[in-house]
Amino acid sequence: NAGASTDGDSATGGSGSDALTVGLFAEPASLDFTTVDGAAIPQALLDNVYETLVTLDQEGNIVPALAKSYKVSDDGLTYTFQLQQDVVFSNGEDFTAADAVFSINQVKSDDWTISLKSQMDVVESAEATGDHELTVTLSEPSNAWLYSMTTRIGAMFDENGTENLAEEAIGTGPFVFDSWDRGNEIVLNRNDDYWGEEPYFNEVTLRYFNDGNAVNNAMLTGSIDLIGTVQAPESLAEFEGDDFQIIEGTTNGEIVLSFNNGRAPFDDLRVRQAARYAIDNQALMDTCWAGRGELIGSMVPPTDPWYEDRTGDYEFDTERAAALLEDADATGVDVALRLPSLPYAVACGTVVESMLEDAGFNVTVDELEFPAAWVETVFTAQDYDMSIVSHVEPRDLGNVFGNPDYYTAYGTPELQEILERADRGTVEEQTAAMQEAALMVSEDAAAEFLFLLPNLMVAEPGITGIPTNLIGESLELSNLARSE
Amino acid sequence: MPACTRWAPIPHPGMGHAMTEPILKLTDVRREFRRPRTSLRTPPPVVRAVNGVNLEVAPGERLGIVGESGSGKSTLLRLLSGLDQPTSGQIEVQGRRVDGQSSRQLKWLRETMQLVFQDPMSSLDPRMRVRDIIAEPLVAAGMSAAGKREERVVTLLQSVGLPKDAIDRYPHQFSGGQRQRISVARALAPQPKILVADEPVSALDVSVRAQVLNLIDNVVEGFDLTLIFVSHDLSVVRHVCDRVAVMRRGEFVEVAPTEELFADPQHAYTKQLIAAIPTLSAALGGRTAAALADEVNQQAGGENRD
Amino acid sequence: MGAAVLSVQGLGVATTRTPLLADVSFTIDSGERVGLIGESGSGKSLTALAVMGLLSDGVRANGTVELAGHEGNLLERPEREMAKIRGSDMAMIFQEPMTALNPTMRVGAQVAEVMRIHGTEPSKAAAKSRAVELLDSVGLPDPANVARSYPHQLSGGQRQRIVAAIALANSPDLLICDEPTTALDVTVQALVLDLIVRQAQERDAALLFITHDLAVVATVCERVMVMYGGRIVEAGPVTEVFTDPRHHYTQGLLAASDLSMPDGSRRERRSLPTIAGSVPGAGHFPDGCVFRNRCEAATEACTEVPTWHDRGDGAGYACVHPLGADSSSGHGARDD
Amino acid sequence: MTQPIEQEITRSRRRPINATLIVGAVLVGVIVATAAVSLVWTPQAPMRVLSTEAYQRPNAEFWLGTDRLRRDVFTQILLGARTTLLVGIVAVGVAALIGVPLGILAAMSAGWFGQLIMRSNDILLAFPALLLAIMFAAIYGGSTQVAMVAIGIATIPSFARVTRASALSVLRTEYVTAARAAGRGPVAIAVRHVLPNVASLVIVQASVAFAIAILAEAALAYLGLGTPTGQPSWGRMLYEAQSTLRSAPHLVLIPGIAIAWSVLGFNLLGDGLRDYLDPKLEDR
Amino acid sequence: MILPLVRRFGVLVASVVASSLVVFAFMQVLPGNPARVALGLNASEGAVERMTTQFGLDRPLPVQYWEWASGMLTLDPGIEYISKAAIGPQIADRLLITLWLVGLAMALAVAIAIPLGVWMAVRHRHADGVVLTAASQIGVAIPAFLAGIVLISIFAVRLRWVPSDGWVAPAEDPVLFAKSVVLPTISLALVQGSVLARYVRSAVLDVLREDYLRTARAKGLTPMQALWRHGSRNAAIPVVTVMGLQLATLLVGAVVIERVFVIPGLGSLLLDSVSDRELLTVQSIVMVLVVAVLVINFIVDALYLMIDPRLKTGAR
Ligand SMILES: Nc1ncnc2c1ncn2[C@@H]1O[C@H](COP(=O)(O)OP(=O)(O)OP(=O)(O)O)[C@@H](O)[C@H]1O
Ligand SMILES: Nc1ncnc2c1ncn2[C@@H]1O[C@H](COP(=O)(O)OP(=O)(O)OP(=O)(O)O)[C@@H](O)[C@H]1O
Ligand SMILES: [Mg+2]
Ligand SMILES: [Mg+2]
Repeated sequence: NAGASTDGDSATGGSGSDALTVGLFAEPASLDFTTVDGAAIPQALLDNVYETLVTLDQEGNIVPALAKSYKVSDDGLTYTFQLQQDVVFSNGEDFTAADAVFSINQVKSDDWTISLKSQMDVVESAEATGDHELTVTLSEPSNAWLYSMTTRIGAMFDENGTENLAEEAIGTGPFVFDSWDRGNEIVLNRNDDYWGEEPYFNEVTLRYFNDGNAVNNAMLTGSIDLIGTVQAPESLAEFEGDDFQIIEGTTNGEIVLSFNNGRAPFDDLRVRQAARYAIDNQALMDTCWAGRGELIGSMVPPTDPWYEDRTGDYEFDTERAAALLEDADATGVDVALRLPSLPYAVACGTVVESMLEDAGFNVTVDELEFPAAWVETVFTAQDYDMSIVSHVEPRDLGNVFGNPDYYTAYGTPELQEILERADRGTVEEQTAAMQEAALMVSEDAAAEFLFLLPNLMVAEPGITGIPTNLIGESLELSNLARSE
Repeated sequence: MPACTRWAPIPHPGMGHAMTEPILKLTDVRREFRRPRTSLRTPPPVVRAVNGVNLEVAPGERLGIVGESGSGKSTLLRLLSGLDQPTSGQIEVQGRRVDGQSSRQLKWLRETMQLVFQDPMSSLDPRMRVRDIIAEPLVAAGMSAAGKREERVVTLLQSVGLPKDAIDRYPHQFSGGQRQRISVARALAPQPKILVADEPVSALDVSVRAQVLNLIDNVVEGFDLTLIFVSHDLSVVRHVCDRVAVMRRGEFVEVAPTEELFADPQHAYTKQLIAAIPTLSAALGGRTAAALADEVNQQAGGENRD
Repeated sequence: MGAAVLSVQGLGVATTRTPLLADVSFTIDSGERVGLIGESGSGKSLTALAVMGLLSDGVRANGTVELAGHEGNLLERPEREMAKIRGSDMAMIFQEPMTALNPTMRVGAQVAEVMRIHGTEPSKAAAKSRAVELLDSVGLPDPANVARSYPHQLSGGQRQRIVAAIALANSPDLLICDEPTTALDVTVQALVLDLIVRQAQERDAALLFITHDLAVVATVCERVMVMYGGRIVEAGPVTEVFTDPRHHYTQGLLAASDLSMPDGSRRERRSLPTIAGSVPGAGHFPDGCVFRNRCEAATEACTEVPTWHDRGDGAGYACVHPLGADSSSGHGARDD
Repeated sequence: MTQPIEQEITRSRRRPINATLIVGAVLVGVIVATAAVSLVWTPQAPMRVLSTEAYQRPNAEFWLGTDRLRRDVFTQILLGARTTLLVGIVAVGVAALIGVPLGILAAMSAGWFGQLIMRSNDILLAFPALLLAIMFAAIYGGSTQVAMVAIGIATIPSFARVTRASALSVLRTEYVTAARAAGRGPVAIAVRHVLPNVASLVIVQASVAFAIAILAEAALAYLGLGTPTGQPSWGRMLYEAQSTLRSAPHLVLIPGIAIAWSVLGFNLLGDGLRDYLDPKLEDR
Repeated sequence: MILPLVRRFGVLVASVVASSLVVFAFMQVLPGNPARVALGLNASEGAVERMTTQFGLDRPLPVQYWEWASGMLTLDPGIEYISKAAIGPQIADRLLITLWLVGLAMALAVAIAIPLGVWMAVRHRHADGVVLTAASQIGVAIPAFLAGIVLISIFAVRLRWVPSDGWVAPAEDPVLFAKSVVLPTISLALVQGSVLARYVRSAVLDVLREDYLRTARAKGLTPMQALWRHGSRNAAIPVVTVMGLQLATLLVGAVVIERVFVIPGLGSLLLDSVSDRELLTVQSIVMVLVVAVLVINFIVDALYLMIDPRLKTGAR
């Protein structure tokens, strides 16, 4: 596994009997990410148990993993992967090109049901052109496809290892799934037959919590060694000092104040602009997320190659917002802000409510249980005016704004055209087009981009190899070590 | 005071007196209560609270019913006042049937017969003013004019010897004897023909008991009522009533004019009851507890039980 | 008659706010049967409870209570020592046989318990068999079976016999009965009265018998004390007090309670003599003579607490305008 | 028949007003006053994020400080009193309005109908408030309204039970027999005799149920199933402040005290009323 | 004694059946096709349909009810929509944890409440009794979760005596078990103990007023002896009722404490299942809780029969 580690200290790995406990938030309901959506499963299993052909490094570059190397044909339609030899699944089966073909075809089959599977639609065929050589043919050039192969879509399964995906995970990764004590923890063991560098920790326990406070307490009392994602940044002060290390990096999670572009009042550009002007992003982030995070201004995190600082597009200006509202004849308009019951959304929602009301909106806040109620009302039925969600999927501008049927009800033809262009073009063309797209969603005020969710972690002082940025779907555990 | 001679006594056939129509007539009245089952094998026990009672009461008569606790006195009263239905038998008041009637059909009975109860504490609703308590039968009878009701209540208060200003007070502001007066006033409100009293003085002190007995005597006399008076105290019944029915285990074991009953009790149980009454005169005359018990035992002929 | 078993001097009982009993004094000799009568609320039960040391929390007694065989004032004894005396040297039968017994305990065990507490029977088994004997002696048929019953399975009279058996178990020197037959039917009352008198006589116990029924007290007792408003207003031999009362209250009670003529025949139905008004609640009695607000003879002089006119032998009265005072020559008080 | 009646009649019901009752009434009175004040005045705009520092300790401008979202705590406490009372009133109202008539009905209808009511009641009793609220929240989402209705429904059985037991004893009294003998129909008896005489017990029950409802609402808010964000609720405040318990303890302490205060107030009021209204203690 | 027990058992069975209908009906009201929720954001219609048929969600309701109800009887109500895990064993595992918690809390509550309540009653006219009574009032007024949060802050975070979260099975490590369970138990027991103590107090006060207690003292027992020998059984009658109700409250109230202390009990499973829309699981858990409450009520009734001889013979 070629992922970069922040410290080069992982040489100690492979021999100890040390164990690590990581505190995480929101337990998965199943171990099967082929049918169950949500970030929790890949967070735990991807890159740790399941591996992909290619993966992301900390800077967001695609680097080899199970594929030693790959080649793209000039027309961008054929990818040839040279696979690692001597890779064994935890059920003892060898990893071969046949498994890779099987895995890719699975995604295209009905066995996968999650929405992300559509990213595999572009694949025309996958063939084992050798024991360890895989050839994938696309129906059209797509930059997004290889990137998506770094996500769960690209996870490699054993042909005989998918019987009980919900409760068991069989992969090639540095860790072997050991057990899942529902409602409590998932235990991973070091894979002693790992083809790459063996991890330091003999056993990693992922403990699941339901609220930020409990995780903090667990950390403070030493019952966990690492908080995977801090959910109560206001409490970070407790960890300052020598007793703990605080890691602050970035993620892919753009916290978006989404508008329902498909219906009044947010079908009116002026109203959307008013809402954007009304938000003082810095003050908001300071208040609801303790000043942790990064202002972005559009749907692109700084780790993406086409990132540009768009924070100046709608500089905070309440008067201007009020004037725009006035202009749209929408002063005092009633808007329903429907929040998922998640810490950042609830905290930011209150601040957003106050800021919008200052500008002349009349906001009603509803808190919907996440996921079920929120998905039902906001996402599926699109019965909302505004919501606040962190979109954590990598490179998701297209997902969120490129589809008129998506809950944002945006997806203008112009934007779709740009996105298509980006996907097909060369790296340079892609970057330029994506910058164009980001500019468009920002200027057209398709949504208000509150800030980028930081990757906040707290760890015991001796823990090394903690991934600073959380830009993929996984929480990589293999580089973690303890130095004393 | 002509009460003693005025009424035509004892509706026994062959008494020779021209009998007026009885105001109250009971024919073979029975009431059974089913107790909850205690075992799967044996049938649920049945309590025969009233077990075949026959009775006729003439207008103006004062009938006493005596018997020990649990003999069925209260049950009988509930039956004849239409508050409970007999298991079998017939009850007639002024020639009209009481049994088997719905409470709506018994409206007339409410205006004909009224009750006074034992417990001066619980027979008056503690949350009601005296005004409303006494007026209740009037309201039930459909007297809607508040002014007229009030007038009547004041008159009634006077006739039971309570001051006018008692009207705005609550029951707990009265002593036991006064409460029984209020009960009597309430009973008199619809101008009934029959007054039914269930142990009206058993819970009272002797001094107050005398007051209430005098009051009952006066109103029965003054309003020309027929009185059914239940008590376990033979001496009280003897004082108040013209005729006495002795009740035991749901049955009348003996019915006789008061003096006859005392002078010459026929039934062993009656004898036993009479013998058991401790009297001051007898005691001062030297009757000890042992003598009293002896007499009771003698009359009982060994069948004594608690 | 024997020596004084119980001697009560100047007994007073009061809550923090209201005096309930004042200046109650009397003695009872062994084998003597003394009645305490009065209307409801006159303080009869309080007197009994004060003697037993069973007053409820918040009510305090003063004065002296002495029991033969025990040095000093019982009122000053600690609870532990009083517990030793209760049930062995003095015992009490309560008014309500329904509630005086523990509903969740077999009656035999309840009788046996009193003997085990005081160690009169060496073992549990002995106490049990003694309990059955006792039940037999208080006239319960099939005592072995009764012993195994729970109180609710027994009739009122049977229960009262059990209560009596408990009180008599350790042959107390002093037996206090608080209205033991009020809740019972007359026939049963006769038998229970007989039982109590007989058992007290057998043990030569002093008997304090509380009732509000004059006929009952006349049947059971030799001497009677009339209580009203927390004071003893008259006392003396039964025949004397009931035939020749001095106090207007006693006379009122007598007049109102007897519904038959002195010869036992029926009284002509006419207005019964009554005592005007009714017994006030605790703390609402007038000062001076407690009876004066109901008394026809009351005058200004009655605002002072009347002195006790001792007629000797525990007899006497407290009235400023005594009835028949002129006719009484030998005894009587001439202390004014 | 002249009697010296006066002196006795004037003996009026002098019930001892006990200390418990006074303390309870004062505590509850403060809550009610607080809620009333909040209707006309709050020190800061309701639930508004202010342009000031977060986590302020109590000071002259913000009497109870500010919370993490820079809202005035005192304002929230004032408004929260309203929510608390509302929850209590609606929950207890629902429970009493349904439970009391059911209890009376069950008591007055002997036989299978009364049995049916009480058995259904027992089944409802098997759904404790929190369980019912969780089920309701699953359907309708968490909100104050859902919470109070759920708590109310779950409280019905206790009202029905208390009412039935007490109505049964009222129905056994002689004054009810007297009313029946006077010709009063069942409705009149229920309204004129039973209801007034069970009222005192119902009132006691209500104040205890009030306290329970307040605690239940707080628990629901804690679980995220009660009052949603942006609306004033003491339970919610507690929930939001717990992560800064050690750095800003006043944010936990203040709503905590407010909840305890009102629960204590209603419990004491209930206890006090029980003693005050207890007929056994009348005329002492 | 047998007949009333049989009768009560009949009522229990009928209540269980009736409440299962209520629970089932209730769950049908829930909006949203569980299959769609389970499959996530943009699942295809085909997938939703396949899952709908797989779980038989399109069959008539009576069939679905019967399937579920008979499954409950055999302790196998089915499998979860999302995880496909069997529901029965999961509930069993979690229930065991909750029962430990509730059992210990109840035991502690009783251990606190009975001496305290008796003390408060016996000394109710004295300063110490009044102070204790006031203290118990405050104990009642503090929400259990607040107590939990504060206890964690002091004993886990500050003093580090015990962990702040987690669950260790007693068989696994008794010491750790004891440590992990002590704070949750105390938080639960504090409130319930205070409530119970108040009921004990009033039951004892009532008993102290009883005539038979005076009889017992007249026999020569000291007040405490009389209370112990004659009062305890009688005072137990109302207290047992309250304890039954409290057990029921605790069983569900443990949800909150399980949240605070991150204990994987039945309550946590219920909340998780609600937010995942695992309806079958929710339905089954609710049913288990309801049956538990009904069984507790039945046991309370049975205890009555044992304590109070008046009920055995059908008198009263
Ligand atoms: N509703 C009822 N259900 C069952 N049994 C009853 C009912 N009412 C009365 N009984 C029984 O009927 C018998 C007669 O009772 P009743 O009340 O008529 O007696 P009583 O002569 O009035 O007694 P007391 O002097 O105690 O008032 C008793 O054994 C009683 O237990
Ligand atoms: N613990 C107490 N606190 C206050 N007042 C009390 C207490 N106990 C009794 N009293 C009052 O003292 C007075 C006398 O009571 P007591 O019980 O001695 O009367 P009694 O003569 O035995 O009457 P009864 O015939 O009804 O038994 C009553 O007015 C009663 O209310
Ligand atoms: Mg009767
Ligand atoms: Mg008495």
